[in-house]
Parts: sequence; structure tokens; C-alpha cells
Amino acid sequence: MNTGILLQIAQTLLAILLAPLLMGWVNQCRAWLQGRSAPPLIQPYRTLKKLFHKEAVIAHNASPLFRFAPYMIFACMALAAGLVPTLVNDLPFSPAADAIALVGVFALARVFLALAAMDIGTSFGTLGARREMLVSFLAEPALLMVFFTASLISHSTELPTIVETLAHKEFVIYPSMAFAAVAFWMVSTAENARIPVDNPTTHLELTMIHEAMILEYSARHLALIEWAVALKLFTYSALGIALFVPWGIAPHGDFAALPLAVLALLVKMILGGATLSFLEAISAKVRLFRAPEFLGTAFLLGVLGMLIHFLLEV
Amino acid sequence: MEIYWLLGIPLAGGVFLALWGSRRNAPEINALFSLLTLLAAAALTMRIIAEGPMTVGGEGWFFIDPFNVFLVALTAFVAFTTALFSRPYMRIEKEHGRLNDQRLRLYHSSYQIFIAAMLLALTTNNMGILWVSMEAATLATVLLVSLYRTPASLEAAWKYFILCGVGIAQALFGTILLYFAAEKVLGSGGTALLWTHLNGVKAQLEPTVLQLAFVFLLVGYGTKVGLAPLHNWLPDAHAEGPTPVSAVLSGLLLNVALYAVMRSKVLVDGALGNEGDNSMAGNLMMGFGLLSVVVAAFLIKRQTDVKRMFAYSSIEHMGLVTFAFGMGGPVASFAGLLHMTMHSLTKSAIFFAVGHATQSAGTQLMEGIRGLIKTNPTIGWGLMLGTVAILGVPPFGVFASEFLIITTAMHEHPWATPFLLTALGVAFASIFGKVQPMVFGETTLPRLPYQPALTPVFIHLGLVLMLGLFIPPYLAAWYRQAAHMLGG
Amino acid sequence: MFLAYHLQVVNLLAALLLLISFAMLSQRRITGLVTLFAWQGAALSLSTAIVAWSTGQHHLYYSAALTFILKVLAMPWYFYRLVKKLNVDRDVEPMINIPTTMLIGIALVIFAFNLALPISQMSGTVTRSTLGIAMASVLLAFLMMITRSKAIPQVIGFLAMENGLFFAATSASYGMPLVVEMGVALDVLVGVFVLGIFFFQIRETFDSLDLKHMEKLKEK
Amino acid sequence: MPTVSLSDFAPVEYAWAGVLFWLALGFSALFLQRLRGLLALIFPLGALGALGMAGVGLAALMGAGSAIVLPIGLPELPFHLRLDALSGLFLVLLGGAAFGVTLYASGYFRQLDTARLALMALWFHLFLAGMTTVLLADDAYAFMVAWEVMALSSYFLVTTDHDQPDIRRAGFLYLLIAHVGAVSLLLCFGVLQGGDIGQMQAYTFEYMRSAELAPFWASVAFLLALFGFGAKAGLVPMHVWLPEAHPAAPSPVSALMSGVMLKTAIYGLLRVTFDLINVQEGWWGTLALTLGLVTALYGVIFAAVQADMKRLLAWSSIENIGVILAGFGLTLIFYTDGKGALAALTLTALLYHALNHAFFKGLLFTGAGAVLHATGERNMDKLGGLMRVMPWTAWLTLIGALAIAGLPPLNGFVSEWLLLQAFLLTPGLNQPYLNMVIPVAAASVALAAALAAYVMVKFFGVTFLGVARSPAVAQAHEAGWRERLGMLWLAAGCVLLGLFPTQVIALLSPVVLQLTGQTLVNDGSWLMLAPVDAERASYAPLVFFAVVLVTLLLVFIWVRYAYHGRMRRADPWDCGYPEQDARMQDSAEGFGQPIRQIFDAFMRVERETPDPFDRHPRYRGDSRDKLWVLVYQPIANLAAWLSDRVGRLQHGRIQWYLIYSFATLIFLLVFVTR
Repeated sequence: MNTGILLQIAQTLLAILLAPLLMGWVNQCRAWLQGRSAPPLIQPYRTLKKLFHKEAVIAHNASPLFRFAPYMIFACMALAAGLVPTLVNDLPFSPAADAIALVGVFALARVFLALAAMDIGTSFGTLGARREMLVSFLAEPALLMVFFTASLISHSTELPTIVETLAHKEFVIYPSMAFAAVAFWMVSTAENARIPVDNPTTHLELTMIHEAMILEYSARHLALIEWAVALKLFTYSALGIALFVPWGIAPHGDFAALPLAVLALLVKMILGGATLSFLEAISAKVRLFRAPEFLGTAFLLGVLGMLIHFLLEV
Repeated sequence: MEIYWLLGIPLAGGVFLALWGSRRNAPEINALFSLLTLLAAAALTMRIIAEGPMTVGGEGWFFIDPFNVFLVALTAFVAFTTALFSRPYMRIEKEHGRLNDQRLRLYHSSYQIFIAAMLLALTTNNMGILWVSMEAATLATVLLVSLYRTPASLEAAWKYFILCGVGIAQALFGTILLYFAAEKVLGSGGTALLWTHLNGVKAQLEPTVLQLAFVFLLVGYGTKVGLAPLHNWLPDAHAEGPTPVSAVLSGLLLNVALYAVMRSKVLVDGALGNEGDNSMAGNLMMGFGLLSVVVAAFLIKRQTDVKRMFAYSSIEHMGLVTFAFGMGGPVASFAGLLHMTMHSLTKSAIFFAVGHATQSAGTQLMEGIRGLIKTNPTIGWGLMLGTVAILGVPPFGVFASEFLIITTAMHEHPWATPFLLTALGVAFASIFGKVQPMVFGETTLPRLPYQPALTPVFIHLGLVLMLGLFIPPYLAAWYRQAAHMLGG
Repeated sequence: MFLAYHLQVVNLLAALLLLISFAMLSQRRITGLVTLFAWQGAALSLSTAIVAWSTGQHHLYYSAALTFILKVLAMPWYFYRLVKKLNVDRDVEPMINIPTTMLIGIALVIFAFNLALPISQMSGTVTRSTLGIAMASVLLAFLMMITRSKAIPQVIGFLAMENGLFFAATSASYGMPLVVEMGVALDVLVGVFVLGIFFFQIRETFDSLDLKHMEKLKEK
Repeated sequence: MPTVSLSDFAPVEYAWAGVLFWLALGFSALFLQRLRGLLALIFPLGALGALGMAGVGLAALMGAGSAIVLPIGLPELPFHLRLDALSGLFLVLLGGAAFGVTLYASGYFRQLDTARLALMALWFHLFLAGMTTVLLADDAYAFMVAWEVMALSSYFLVTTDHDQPDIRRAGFLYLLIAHVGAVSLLLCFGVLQGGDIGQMQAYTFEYMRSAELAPFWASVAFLLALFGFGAKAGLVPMHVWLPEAHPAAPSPVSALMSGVMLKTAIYGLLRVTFDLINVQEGWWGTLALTLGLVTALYGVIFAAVQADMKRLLAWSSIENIGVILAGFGLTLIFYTDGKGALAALTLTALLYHALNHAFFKGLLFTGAGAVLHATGERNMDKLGGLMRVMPWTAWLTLIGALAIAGLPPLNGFVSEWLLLQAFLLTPGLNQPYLNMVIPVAAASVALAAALAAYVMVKFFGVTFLGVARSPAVAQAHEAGWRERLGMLWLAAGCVLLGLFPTQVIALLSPVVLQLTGQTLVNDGSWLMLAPVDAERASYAPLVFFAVVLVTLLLVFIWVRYAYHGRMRRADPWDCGYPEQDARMQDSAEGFGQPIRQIFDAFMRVERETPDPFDRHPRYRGDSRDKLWVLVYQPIANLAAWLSDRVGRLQHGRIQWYLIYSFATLIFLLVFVTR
């Protein structure tokens, strides 16, 4: 049990620490694909460090909620990272929240971010919040549907059980998971503010979604949010891995498999980051009002996945 | 003995007021006579409670049983409260110049005679006298309806007279047919039309004749009950007559007419030997009742005149009662009797409130009456609560009877319930939608210059409220016995 | 079996009653109507008297007398006076034209006869066929009330209906109990009295006895 | 001499005593108009009564059922009262929510003039008494009387400000639909009555339980009940009164109506379907599920486009009722399929959600009421920035908003989680078509939940955050201590219900056992909720909450100590355009605009756009319920048309009236002699 808790803490800390690295890797890949010279891999860490040292500038009318939100968001993301089996399966904390609760955690963070964005009362903040909620009201159920498909296969909403069913039991091809995978990719792009739904590097306020919400943040608050964003990307990647390519995650209590798991994770993250940036590079950002259609498709695919499961796999 | 007092007092009152009715204190005398009548009724009621049903006089000219004793008590009671209400009301009408002393004399005298006629109709044992007193009640009220001598009131009275006259003529024909059938069993002579005798031999009466007789009686008395499509006189007469008259017409006369129908139905059911589901009379009554409820509900929707609207509401409720009696069975008959009581009390209370409201607004048009609760809160609340009660919202007693009627209908005659549902819904929407702005909202109405006689309103509503939650055992026992007699 | 002469007379009077009913249906003038009404009353009174004589029911004599006084003398006189006073003896314009009315009337008579047939057959009284006639004249009077658009003819129709009822009461079932008859008679008397008051009120208010003026109260 | 101890009385007697207490309070208010001091005590005393009522409910949940017969009612059919687990649970709900709301009301209404305060106290306590009696009633008559007393008293509460035509209209619509629903319930009881016709005892629930119903009549009864209770609960398309009446009522009343009264309809539905009707058909569940989902989605979509905050909350109530009904449908499906354990799960979920909704909707309405009281504005487009003026209200409302948005670790999440679990367990069903329906249903619930978050961000963000949109906000003040205490109670309810699901579920289990014959087994420890099997699903909110809290603190401390806490205030970023003002924030309408655009098909949008030369350009957009036009307008037109037809029969000519009589006579003669 104690080792379990230690492992849990270790895994969570690892996720927190590695997250900016993944972000750096993705940025690097994208720069390469776009033919730019890439920033160093550890650029995100540098940025964070810089931000933490700066003096915070806050709008006159910012309420306590505004200052509270970054911590809340970061805590939520850390929690989420702890929930997803990245290295070791079935850690002690995972029964505290299953896949549905995970979606809830993401939602909690998002709601706080949106509220914080509305707190100052600038047109950009509210605009960003509205867009964010617009994107999420379709993305969130779509993500749930993806989980449901997996849950129906494994008869569980517990992430460890899902991973165990998919990775450590007899190998079966699940067509439904294919639908789920596509839906998941679409949702992740939206949730992580990537192209084609949002553009993380934009500087044009009117096209922003995520960036518009955090316009008012600076220094440590911004650092926390940026870190949380990286953590979210990491968690999503880990989720994708756990759901669709779970092989390599160490089963519960199997310490021998741990080194292999670390290796597998690294490889999969590297590949995943590259794929993400590749997909980003080949797609164009859609108009805001196309975003619901895009996500609606994701939602539909998720539902289709469930239906396919009932049709073919029961 | 009480029975002679009961009939004698209002008759004497009628004569007295006809002679000296133009005095200043005529309204008080009117109320006094009504009070005495009420006391006589109370005494009679006490006696019935103590001794049970009885026949009185000669070969049994009068017959009091649970069915009519509560109607007698109700009639005397509402007559008394209405007299109380009419005291200030008619004074104001006189001050407004709508009436003079002569007409008030006519009013007070006719009022007493009307009450006497109704009490006679209720207590007589003779189906022929029943007819006579029904006709007398009509005649006594015709001149009351046209009391204001406005063109509209004359027209209303004319229609009332002709339609009810024709109707009642049919009832006479029915009575003749009844006699025709009875004579063969009971022999010709005075006793052949006594209800108690007829009831004793009802199984031997010729069914074909009784069938026809019932049709004529139903059409005849049904006109007075206000059953659709014979109801056309009713809204006019209610709307154009003085409000106290509307109150007693709605609250009492309709009951008495229905009482006559029910007395006939018992005989017919007995003669035809079929009760319950197969009852021809019952089926006819259900049909008429349902039609009245539906027609009245849709007509309520288009009213602009407040008294006219509540007149249609009376048609609706009498239809409901008729429907209940038509269904038969102990619960439905019980409910019908209860509903008669509740409707009388509630509707007269509403008319009292409406009377003051129209006097304060100077118009009977509903768009002219607004925001009563602001200027005359008691009138406003009286009207609001009365309306709520008449619409069958508990805990008022009207709901108790509607509850029993509707659930029984659903259980026994489910085909009828969509009509009932529609009609009750439409009636609710219409009446409430029109009363609400009268009671609530902004207003320019003046405050009433005098103290309105609202005690009767709240006494009635209080009774209705009480009966919705608690029916005294002896009253329940009457209802039950009467329901049993009516074919339960 | 032959009927006794007096009963044959009753049947004859019954036929006369029906004939008068038809005549009233086709009569256009109010004075003519009043005259016919008086004749009808006379036939009624006579037949009641004959029934009283033949059955020995003495109270029917009172009825006959009452009928005679009320319906042959008092009311027609009253109506004549009224018509003169109000000067309303103009032609009556019926709602439905007279031939059609007559046709409907005939249909009604057939209907009434059919209706009364089973009852007549079981009747204990000798004058049993008269019930059908009584019913027919009631219905015809009803029809007349429907077709007339003036107040007085309507009332005469109403009274004619009452005649039919009386005829049913006396001839078909040898009269109702006396109390009832007295009551009925009293009611009719009061009714006519009330009507008289009415006519004046209406005339005063509308300046006419035409029912067309009394169509204001309706559903708009 | 016999001693009387408190334990001699059954819970139901205490509950009835509570009802009488409320009645006495209400009527005494009318006579205390001279004594303002005493009048002010009425509401706090009423709140105490509510607390007691919750206690009685708890006792009933723990103990055995108890029943009494009162000496009032119809002859042979006196009021039967019975307090079993189901009633007990809803009493807890009522008492718990009403305590907070009544406490709040004691402060909220303190500024009313004496006469109005007295009337308010009368109707308020009558309303409470009516709702309680609905829960206690054990015969159809008592039930209906209480049901309508509830409707009537709340009508008078809704029309408190009857000067405004809108409010009168709302009240009218409310009472009308309530009445039609009540008639439908009457018919339902008519079908259900047991025993021989002609016995009044046939109306007691006891007889109804024992009555054998043919499947057809059982279905009729169910449909009537669904209609009748649905009309009260706000089931689409009978929901139209709800978004009108809730905003019209004074806020504590809206809180009570939305939080508690709607639940009485759920109670009734459960009572009738599970307790009174013995036969049960599978398709009822499918129907209820479908209607529930439609209602949920419809409600939340319209909630998203509202600008009036109380109207928004009302629509959100419709959504929640939809979710509860969907749960109800699923329960029926499982139950008829013989899956008792799953039925127990869904029933738990729906009861849990009902309980939750009572607290968070009560909280949100009281919060909105505090804003309304402080600013006099219901329109969110005129609010904003209130967080800085009324922080208590804002933070407490935030808890409610997060809870209703279904965010962990608050209570809304728990019930939603349970419901979604239930959906995932459907593959065991015997009817394949259901297996296909369920994913879609699950998706709809998920969608509704996500949209609810949208709605709540809008509600909270536009009202409390940002910059004040009108001067009304400037004079705003924090709510009084009694209001705050009331809201605090409700917020605490939201938090506690969220953090201790296992305990709550244990509390619910007697009800679940009573209705489905099974209980939900908790596979986890006291900390962890694992309704079926820890392998399948588990949720430990307390751990969850602790971890979030610890992480938050750690991060905070780390940031503080590892770096610094320096902070400077400045103007917000203006994108180079210095003339930013409050009107440039998203308005409520603007925030809902994407939703309006996506779900355009369900709405009738009215727009007023300025032309380019307007000096004072104004934009107005209004999204109306299309069902109003599609369903209610035609009904009204049909009624008007019929009434017109019937009216033509009565055209004033006496000859025609005579013809009617004549024709009737002839017709009847022909009819009887045929």
C-alpha cells in the first residue's frame, strides 16, 4: 500500500514535471514541419521560470476569484494527471475517481478558467469564455462517449480496469474503438486549444479562444495556467495512450515491468507528439461557427462507436 | 306542523309585503320573514333528524325525506342570506335611481312568494302540485327579472317566460301521462299522483307510458334546470335581473327543478325495472348533463358580462350534477347531492360578491371591473375565493363532489371523461382568466360608498370550505339515504 | 262494439280540436287567431263536460266551467281588448310559410298518433284515441309558437298548448285530481295576468310587440 | 395515570403536528397584523418547523412506516396519512430545503408592509403545509386536496406582485396547467380505485394497491399520472408555465417551488407507478425516458438563451426534472426487465438528483433573489460585477452553480455520475432495441450536463463577474444575515451531499428497497462509492476533494515561498482601444447566441436590429418557445373556434330557442320509442 502511494505520488510528479517537455517537443515538431527553426526542447521550462519570477499585474477590478482560479486549474490538472495510468496501472488513488469523474475534473478546471476570464469584464475575456464553453459543451460529451465505448467493452468506468482489459487480456480488435479514437483525436484538439479548433500561437484577439481567456493573466498566475495547459496536453496524451495503445503500462504490483513502462511511455509520447503536430500542420483552423460542427462530428462518432459496440461486439 | 309554518310564513310575507311593501323598512321585513322561514326550516329539519322521513297532512300531501329536507334547509338558508344581501344592495339600486318604491314592493313580495313556491315544490308529495308550484315559482320570478324595465331585462324576462312556460307545459303533459299510468294501478282520484304511493307501486306502472312521461318531464323540468340545449333563457335571465334574484335563481331554482326531475327518475327507473347502467332515464340524464357541461364551458369562454358568465357556470354545474345523478350508484348520487349543495352556496356567494363589484364599477362588463382587491379587498377576496371554489379547487367543497363524480365517471363511463376534462379545462381557463384581472391588478374603481353586505359571502364560503374537509355525520347520513333512494 | 253517442261526440270534439289547431297554424290575423282560440276552448269545455257527465266525476264539471270562463270568455275578451288597445291587429308574418308549416304539422300529427298508439291500446278509458289527438295538438301549438314572430300569437300558441294538455288530462285520463286542476287553472290565470303586464311593458319600451326587437341578448 | 412520552407518537403524528403548526402560523399571521414584532417571528418559527419536519423524515427513513386516520375528510373517507420511507425521504428533502429558504425568507420579506407580510406568511406556510400533506396523504382525496392547496397557495404567492400584467398572466397559466394536471390525476385515481364501486374506501391507497388492473387500464392510469404529474413537474410540452411562474414569484417562493414543489410531482409519480399500480409495462419506461431526455435537452437549450436570471433558472429546473424523469424511465425499464439491482441503482440516482436539485436550485434562486433585492434587476444584461459588492452571495451562489453544472466534488456530480453508470450497465437488458436506444440516451444526458455547465458559466459570469452594466448595480448591497444564513445552509447541503455519497445512499436505501425490492450494495468503504462493484466504477469524493485541496495548498505555498507574492494593479488590456466600457462585455443574449444559432430550429427568434443611422442603437433579441406556437396556440384557437360555433347557436331569436326545445323533444321521443 505504501509503495502504491509512493508510486502514485511519483507518477503524478513525473507527469507534472514531464508535461512542459511534451509541450516543448510538440512545438519543436511543429516548427520543423512548418520549416521554422525550432525553439529548444526545454523552452517551456524557461518560460515558466521567467513567469514565476515576474511581478504579477492584475486589473483593478479583479476579484479574488480571478486570483484563485489559476491554482484551482493547476490542482485540477495535477489531479487528472494522477488519475490516468501512465506508467503503472491501478494505483491507489485511481478508485477515487473514474473516467466520468475525470471528465468532471476537466470540466471543473474549464469552468473556473471561463469564470476567471469573465471576471475582469473586458470584451475579450467574455468572448473567450463564451467560445470556450461553446467548444466544450460538445467536446465534453464526446469525450464521455469515447470513455463509454471503452467502458462498455471492459464493463467498467475505472481507467485501470479499462487498461487492464485492453492491454493485459486477450487481444481483440474492437472496431468501435476506431471510431472512438477518431473522436478522441478531435476532442483533444479542441480541448487543448490546438488547430483546427483553436490556434495556440495566435496573437489576433478576435480569433482566440483559449488565449483570449488568459489575456489578463501574467506572471505566476499565467505560469500556473500555462503549466496546467501543458499538463492537460500530457494527460490527454496519456489518456489516448491508455485507451488506444495501452500495451506497456505496468500491471498493478509488477515492478519488473516498470522500466519497460517508462520506455514505452517515452516512445509513445514522442510518437504521439509528433503525430499531433503533424495533424496540426496539415489542417487549417476552422471558422468558429464550424467548430460546433467539427465537435458535433466528434460527438456523433463517439455515439456511433457505442452503437457499433452494441452491433458487433456484444 | 312545522311544515305549515314553513310554507305559511313566506306566503304571509308575500302578502304582507305586497300590501305594505313600499315602507322604508321593507328590506328588513323581508329579511325578517326569511329568517322566520329559516327557523321553521330548522325546526322541521330537527324534527326529521329526530323522527326520520314522514308524510304530513290529509292523505299525505306533504312528504319529507332525506332528499328534500336538506334542500329545504338549503333553500331557506340561502333565501335568508340573500335577503340579508339584498338589503343594502337594493337600497343602493334605489339610490342609483334604477328602482323605485313600487318596484321594491313588487320585488319583496315576489321574493317571498318565490320562496314559498320553491318550498312547496320541495315538500309536496303530489306530482301535480309539484308542477303547479314550479310554475308558480316561474311566474313569481318573471317580474323580478324584468324589474329594471330596461329593454334588455324585458327581453330576458320574455324569453324566460315563454321558454320556461313551454318547458313547463311539457312537464305538465308528462305529469298527465304519469297520472294516466298511475290511475290504472292506484285508481283515479287524489292519491294517484302522490309520490309516496307511486313509489310504492312503481314496479307495476306501465313502462311505455312512463318512458314517454319521463321524456316530457325531463324536457320540461330540464328547461328549468338549464340543461343544454334548453338552457337559452338562463343566461339572459341571470344577467338582466337584479343580483339577488340571480343568486336565488342560480342557487335555488335550478336545484328545485332538478329535484323534480330526480323524483320522476326514481319512478321511471322503478317502472322500467332497470337501474344503474341500463337505466334509460339515467342515460338520458348523462347525455344531457355532459352536453350541458361542454356547451356551457365553451360559451363561458366568450362572455364579457360577469353575471352572464356565472350563469353559464351554473349551467355547467347543473350539467355535472345531472350527469352524476344519471350515472347513479351510491357514490355518484352522493356526489350529485353534495354538488347541488356546494353549488348553491358557492354560486350565491359569488353573485353576492359580483353584485357589489358591479355596483362599485357601475357596469356588469368585466373589462370595466378591475383591481377589486385594491379598493375593496373584501369584495375582491370574496370573488376570488368564490371563483376558486366554484372552479373546483380544494379544499373547497365543490372539489369534494367533483372528485367523486370524475373518479366515478372514469371508473364507470370512461368515454365521458375526455369531454369532462375538456370542459372543465376550458371553463377553468375562461372563468379564471376573466376573474383574475377583475380582482387583481391596477384599478381606477372607486371605493364602495357603503358597507357591503359581505357576511353572507364569507358565511357561504366558510360553509363550503368546511364541507370540503368535514361533512357532519347527519348530513352525510341524509346524503347517503337520499342517494340510496335515488337508486344507489 | 259501438261507442256510446256521447263518446262519439267526444271523439268528434277531439277531431274538432285538432282541426282548430290546424286552422290556427294557418291563420294570419291575430283577431282570427283569438276567435279560433275561443272556439278551441269551447270544444275543450264541452268535451270535459261530456266526460264528466258520462263518468260521473263531478269535479270535471268544475273544470269544464273553469275552462269555459277562462278560455272562452275571459281570455279571448282580454286579447281582443289588448289587440285593440295596442292596435296590433296586423297580418302575422310567419317565420316559415304557411304551406310548409301545414306539411310539417301533418307530419307531426302522424308522429303523435304513432307515439300514442301503444298507449291508447292499453288505456282503460273509453276515449282512448283522444290521447294521440291531445299530443298532436300540443305539438301543433308548439309549432305555432315557433313560427310566429309577434308576442300575442306566441302567447296564444302557448295557451293553445295548454288546451291540448287539458284535453289530454280530462278526456284521456278523466281528469287530474281537483287540487291539481285548480292549481293549474290558477297558474294559467296568473300567467295570463303577468303576460298582460308584460305586453304593456314591452309595448311601452319597444313601441311594438314584434319579437324582432327582442333579439338583442345573444352571444356576440 | 398514564404517562405520555414523546416516543408514544409515531413519526406521522409528528409530521401532521408540523403541518398543523404551519397552518397555525399562517393563519395567526392574519391576526397579528397589529403586532409587527410577533409577525416578524412567523418566518423563523416556520423555518424551525421545517427543520423539525426534516427530522421527522429522517426518523421515518430509519424506522418503520406509520399511519393515522384523521377525523376530517369525506364521510367514510377520512384523511388517511401514512409516513413510509418514500414519504420520509421527500420530507427530508422538503424540510431541508425549506429550512434554508424559510430562513432566507424571514430576512427577504422583512421590508414588506404589514398587510402584505401577513398575507405572504399565510400563503407561504399554507404552501409548506400543502406540500407536506401531499407527501403524507394515503388516500386519493387527501392527496388531491393537499395537491391543490399546494397549487392554489403557490398561485397566490406567484401573483404577489399582481400589479404587473405579466405576473398575472404567469399566475393564470400556472394555475390553469396545474388544474388540468390535477383533473388528469383525478382521472388516474378514478382508474386506480380499488374494491367495489360504491365504496368510498375504494379511494384509499391501500385499496388501490390491492386492486387488480388489466394491463390496458394500468397503462391508462400510468399515462394519466405521467400527464398530471408531468404538468406539475414541467415535462415538455407541459412546461410552459414554469419559465413564466418562477420568475414572477418572489424569490424564496421560486426557490421553494422549484426546489421542492416540482419534487412532489416526482414523488407522486413514484408513488403511483411503483406503489399503487401493480402491473407494469416496459414501454412506460421507454416513454418516460424519451420524454425526460427531450425535456432535459429542451430545458437546457432554452436556459442558455435566457437573459432574465430567474427565467434561466426556471428553464434549468426543467432540465433537471428531465434528467430525473429520464432516470425514472430507466428505472422502469430495468424494473420490468427483472434487473432489480440496476433498477435500484437508477432509482438511487434519481432520488439523489431530486435531493440535490432541491438544495442547489434553492440556493441559486435565493442567490438570484438576493441580487434582485439588492439591485431591483432580474435582467442579467443590466447586472455584472456583483461579486465585489456582495461577495457572500456570490461565493455561495458559485457553489450552487458549480453543483448544478455537475462538477465534482459537489453534489450534482454524484447523481449524474450514478445515472451515467446506470446507462453503462444497460447491455444486460433483454430487449435489444433498448440497447440501441440507451447510448443515444446516455449521449443526451451527457450533452445536457455539458450544456448545464455552459448555462451556469453564463449565469454566474454575467451576473456576478465583469463590470457593472447599469447604475442599478452601484447601489447594490450585501444580503442581510438571515438571507446569508439561509443560503449558507443550502450551500452546506450541496457540499455535504457531494462529499458523503455513501452515507446519503445508505439513507436512500430504505426507499429503494421499498420500491424495487432491492437495495444498492456499496462495494466500497465508507469513503468510496462503488454502487455495483469496485471493479466497475467507484468514486470517492472526499479523497478527491482532499487531494484537490492538498494540491492546491501545496502549489500555493510552493509558489509563495519559492518565488514571491508581488502584485501590481493596472488597467486591463484594451487592445489599443482605450474607450472600453461595460457594454462591450458579452451580454446575456450575446453569451447565449451560439446556442441560439445551433438550436435555431426549436426557437422562435424575434430580433430587433438597429439601422446604421440610429442615434441610440439598440439591439434586442428574444428567443421564444416554439412549442407555444405549435401546441398551445392551436389548442387555444381550437377552443376559440369551438366556442364561436357554440356561441352561434345562441343568437337571440326566441323562435330558434323554441325550435331547440322542440327538436330535443322530438328527438327524445323518437329515441325512447325506437
